[in-house]
Amino acid sequence: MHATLFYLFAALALMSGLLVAFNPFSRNPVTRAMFLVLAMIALSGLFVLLHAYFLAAIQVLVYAGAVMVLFLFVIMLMDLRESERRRVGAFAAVLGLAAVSGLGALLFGALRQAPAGTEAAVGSTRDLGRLLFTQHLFPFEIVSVLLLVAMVGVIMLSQREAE
Amino acid sequence: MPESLLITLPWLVLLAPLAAAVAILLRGRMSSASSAALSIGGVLLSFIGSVGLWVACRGKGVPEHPLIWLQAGDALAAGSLTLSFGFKLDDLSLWMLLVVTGVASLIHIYSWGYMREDRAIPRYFAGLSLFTFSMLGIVMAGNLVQLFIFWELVGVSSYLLIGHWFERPRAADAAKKALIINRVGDLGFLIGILMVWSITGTVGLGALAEKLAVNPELLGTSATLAGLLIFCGCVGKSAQFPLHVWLPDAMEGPTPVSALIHAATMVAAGVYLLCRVFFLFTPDALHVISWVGGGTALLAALIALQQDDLKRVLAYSTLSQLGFMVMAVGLGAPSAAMFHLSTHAFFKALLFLAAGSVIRALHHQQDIWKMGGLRSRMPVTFWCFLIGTLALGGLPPLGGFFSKDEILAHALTHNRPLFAVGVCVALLSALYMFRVVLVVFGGASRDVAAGRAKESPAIMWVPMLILAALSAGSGALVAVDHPFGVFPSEIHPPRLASLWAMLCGTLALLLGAALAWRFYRGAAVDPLPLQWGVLARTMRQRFYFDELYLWLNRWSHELLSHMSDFAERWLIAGAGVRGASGLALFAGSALRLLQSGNLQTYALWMAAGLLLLLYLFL
Amino acid sequence: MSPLTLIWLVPLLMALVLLALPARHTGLIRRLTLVATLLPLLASVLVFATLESAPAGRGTLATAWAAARSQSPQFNEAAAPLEVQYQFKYTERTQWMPSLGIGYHVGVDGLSAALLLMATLVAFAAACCARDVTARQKEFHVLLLLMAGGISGAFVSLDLFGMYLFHELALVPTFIMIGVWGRGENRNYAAYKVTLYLSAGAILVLAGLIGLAQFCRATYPSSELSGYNLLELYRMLSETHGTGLGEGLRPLILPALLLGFGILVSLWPFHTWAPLAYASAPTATAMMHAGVIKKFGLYGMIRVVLPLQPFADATYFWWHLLLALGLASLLWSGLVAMRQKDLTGMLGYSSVAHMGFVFLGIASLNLVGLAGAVLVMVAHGLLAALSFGLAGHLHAQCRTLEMARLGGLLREMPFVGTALLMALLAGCGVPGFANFAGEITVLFGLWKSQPAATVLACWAALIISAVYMLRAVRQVLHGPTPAVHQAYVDATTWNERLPYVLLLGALLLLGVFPRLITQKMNRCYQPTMTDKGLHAAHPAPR
Amino acid sequence: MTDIGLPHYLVVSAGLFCTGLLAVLLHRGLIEMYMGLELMLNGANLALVAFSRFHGNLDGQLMVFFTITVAAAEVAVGLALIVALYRQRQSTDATDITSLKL
Repeated sequence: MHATLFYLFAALALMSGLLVAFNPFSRNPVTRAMFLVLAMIALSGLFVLLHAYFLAAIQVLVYAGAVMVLFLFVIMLMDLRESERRRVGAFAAVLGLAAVSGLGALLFGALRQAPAGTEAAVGSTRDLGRLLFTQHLFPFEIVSVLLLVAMVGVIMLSQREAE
Repeated sequence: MPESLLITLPWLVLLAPLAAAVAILLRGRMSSASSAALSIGGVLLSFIGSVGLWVACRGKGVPEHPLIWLQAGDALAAGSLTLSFGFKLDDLSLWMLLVVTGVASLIHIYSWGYMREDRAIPRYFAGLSLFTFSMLGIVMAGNLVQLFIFWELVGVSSYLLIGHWFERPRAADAAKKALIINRVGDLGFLIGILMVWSITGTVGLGALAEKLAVNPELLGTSATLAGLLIFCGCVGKSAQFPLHVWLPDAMEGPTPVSALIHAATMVAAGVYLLCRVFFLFTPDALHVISWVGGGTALLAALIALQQDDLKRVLAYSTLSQLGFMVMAVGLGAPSAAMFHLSTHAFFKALLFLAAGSVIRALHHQQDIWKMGGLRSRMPVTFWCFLIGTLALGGLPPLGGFFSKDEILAHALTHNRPLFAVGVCVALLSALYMFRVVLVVFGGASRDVAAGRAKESPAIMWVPMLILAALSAGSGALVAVDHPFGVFPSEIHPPRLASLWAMLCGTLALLLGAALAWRFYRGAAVDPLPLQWGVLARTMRQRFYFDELYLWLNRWSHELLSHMSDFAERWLIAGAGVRGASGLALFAGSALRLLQSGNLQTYALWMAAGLLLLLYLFL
Repeated sequence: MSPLTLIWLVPLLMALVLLALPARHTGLIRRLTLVATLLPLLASVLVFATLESAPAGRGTLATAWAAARSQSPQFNEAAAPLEVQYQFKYTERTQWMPSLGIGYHVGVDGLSAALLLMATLVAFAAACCARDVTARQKEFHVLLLLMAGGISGAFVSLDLFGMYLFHELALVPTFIMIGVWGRGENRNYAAYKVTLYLSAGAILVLAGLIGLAQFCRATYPSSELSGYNLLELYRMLSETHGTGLGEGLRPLILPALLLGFGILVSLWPFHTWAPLAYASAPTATAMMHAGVIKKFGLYGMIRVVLPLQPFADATYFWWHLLLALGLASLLWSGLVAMRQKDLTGMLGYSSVAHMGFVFLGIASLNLVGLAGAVLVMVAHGLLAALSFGLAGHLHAQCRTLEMARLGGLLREMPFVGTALLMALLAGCGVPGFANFAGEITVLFGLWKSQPAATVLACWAALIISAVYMLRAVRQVLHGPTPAVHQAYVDATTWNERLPYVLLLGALLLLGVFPRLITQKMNRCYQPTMTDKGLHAAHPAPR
Repeated sequence: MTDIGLPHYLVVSAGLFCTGLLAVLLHRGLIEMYMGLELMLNGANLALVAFSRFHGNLDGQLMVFFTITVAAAEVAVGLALIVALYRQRQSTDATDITSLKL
């Protein structure tokens, strides 16, 4: 049961990832965004399989929810036409593919040697919370300040010039 | 002679001319008369001093008190160098002192009359005094390095004197040529000294003589080489065969300078050096020396035959007589060489002074074919010139006869071919000297200036008369036994040989005079080129040595300096420096292309970088 | 206060004073500079004269006066053991940066006393010759004082870092002066080139010095003095025989120092900056740099690199290289000097050739050669200052130094002409001048270890130098005066003649009595300087 | 079916990462590149969680927590930039915006 779920979610994630990158069906960026959402949900499913329940929730809540909504807003805001079919430069394509395939080969090669991990009981959300607020309290505060800065930045950037 | 005087007198003799020169230089605005007085005073002082020394110390020599001049390295360690400054005054140097200071004084007095209307008299007399100081330094030097120091100083002061009229390009070039060629000789001399020092550990003449006396094989295989290298110094200074081209050009200087430097003293320094280091020479070194001397004598006599400039004839005659003396030393007869050196100093100085008075009378006209008929107009000069010529030719009672005959006798006993060369040179010297006498003094005057020539003032012909008396009387030296000190391994030739040599000498003189009489009696133009054609022309062109040396110089020094200059400008400065800066510029521009502004390429480079890193670390 | 501190402090303080003065008082500025260079000169003459009789170790002006009067060397109780062992006099030491091992430590022995005397004399002469600068005189004089103070400090400092710092203090004004007050059209190029070359050389030297200091601190971590101190370095070398010099980056110390100092002194392949710099530098800078600052490289080589040699370079590789490069710079720049059209260019190449002589003296690896090298250094310092000073005077009169367009100057300017004639003759090694004494000692020293190289050196010393010097005399001084020329003004007043008379007097004095320097030189017992040290460690290479 | 081990997850995360990178490299539009970026981030998160799961300590998950927050801030600012850029240049095409060229 566990294995089948894994394969399901993994296939879903990989397929939607590919579709985000190369969408043969339609040129519309919204479809791309939707497939990205799908990938994120598949990922949160994988997190559940890995007993990271809190993160699964966060993944769906923050990523799939907030970030993707933001994407959609921006796409709508810029009401992109059909992004016309621009021939992807042959040279760039080959170079890109070469780089990525090289990277992939490297990663998979590295995986060969990576030691197979042993099943280990992993703490639940309570343990994560305790850890977060004891050892990592300081980074937690920093992150909150970061978010504040981000918000101020965004407001500044999207300020309409005073007409 | 009290001890303290014996120590201070040499210093007085040496430093008097230097003091005069320094006083003239420092004084700046000095009048010609006072500068002449100072200079003449200086040289007379040292003459009196050297007479005193000669009288007091002939035979006994003066004790040496060397002062440390330069001391490098630990005094006790073997490799250290101690250069000292001391005098070696034995019979040889005392006699040489007499000759040098005597002739120098006469010439100083003569040049006060000769240079009367020159613009830079103080500078002239300062140079003359400096020269006398350096010459005395050579004569009194106690060790090889001190001798080398004064050797160079003599070269430099002759450079200053030859270039006295430096506005004239010919004089300036002749001075430069003289000093550079002298220095070529000095190069060999210095390397010889270094070699002797590294083997024996000392440069002192006395110490060297003792060490060689104790262990003749001390210098071992390099003895001949060291001897010949030191001989190079003599070749350079006494203008022997390879390095003789500078002496005739040195005639650009004023005539008294030529008389002092290029007849009596400086050129004789080379022969004096040979006698001074005679104990160093090995038999085959002496053999080479004798042949170099003989060759120079013959070559110079041939060239002198066809020269039209009065002073150049005398210059080549000096060259040939010097070749004679070097040959004498080569034959193992340094005392004969010294004897000939002394007589030659007197009569050659006389000839040059007489030539000077002729030239001055004809307003600096030096071409003999523009003179003539001066016998009646300048009787004193004529008689002095004639006495000098006869002394040179070797007429029996006069000095030249005895000294030349002794050399010929030595040649007869040791080296027959050289004897033939000697006789031939005697004949040629008689020929070219009588040629000059007949052309300049005999016949009708060929030029208006010659027509109005008047006799020189007393201040000029009094020294000439004294010199004439000296050159006539110097033959008496043969009676004095070992006037120049005793030299090891010098055997006196048998009676028969000297008789036979005397006979051949006078025969050559008479034959030469007759030939000259036949060719040049009342001749309007030089008959020789017509009869001897090509030979005469090559003799006139001085066997093309000057052109040869110019070509040689162009293919050695000039070529090297061209190459290094080219390489310097293009390789080191060009490729090296500009190359490096060019490289930096090129690298900068190449990297600029990388910033294309395209987001995609940046991402690509980042990915490539990541790839590389991963590859390295995984 | 040791007189040595006075010698480098007075010019620097005067530089500060000058900064305060308004630029209008050029006369006052010039007089103050003369005073600020005259005092160190008198002090260094006193130090040089009383060097033998002064007690080793601490010494103040009072001890100098006492030593001058009484000839007997008294014992000085306050002297540190090391200073007594190496016979350093008039020393003074204070802490500066103990953590890094850097301290202020001055002292002088035979070698540095001679160079100090030459440096202060040339500085005073340069101050006199700085009259031909018209624009911005105040800044020029301030920089000149910086140079004088800096280089004097470099020669007396026994702390390697202090030595390096002082040298930089003297070097930087050179770049500024060539750039701002230089002559000729490519002076900017010359300024850049000099800056790059000398900074590269200085960096190499700094790297070497830091390496040495670390090595020294590693062997003596306890003593607070170790690190950059020269005496500690000598003590360490003599005690540990440089065993630690092998591992890590330490084998690079010797080559870095050798090449660094080589560049500073225009060793053969890195010499192209020297003639260019001197051709376009103002008179005073050319005198100071060619005469004195260039000698720092050689001084550093003798002080630091020579003691290292027996341990760090057993195979003599670097030493044969130095010999070859010295010989090359002697012959090569001699031959190139023959082709030069410009007088200062020719003088620049001839100074590179003379440096070749000093390299040969050092590379001969024996005390005789070394004494000769020091003599040539001092003699060339005076000669370069004299000839560049005179060339400056000529340039002020004739606006050009193209030898082809000059001529017959001996008649136009009797005094300057005679002085230049004597300078050029001294340049080609005429006896009676100090250069000859130095060159002959170097040749004697070099013959013992490398006879073949000595023959080439003799050829260069006697013939090549004669050719290019006499060619210059022939074109500049002799020969007919050129048709178009305005009236040349000879140096008539006394303060114009003073520098040339001083320098010529010093040259002649040292030429006639070289014993003054060599006597003091033999006293300095650097660890490997004594013949035993050099020979004991390794026989002179055959 | 063998049970699911660490390599399996790592394979998936590598796949996601490469796809994201491909998207970034090949697309001209800034938005598409941004999505590719998000995809890469998620791939990395997955690998982190997998490691924390199989090595038994929570640091991995903590790390992911922080990445998510940072990613959120980054997306916000990024998109604001893109909007401002769009408003000024009327195009989101990477090849048009090359004013930084030397």
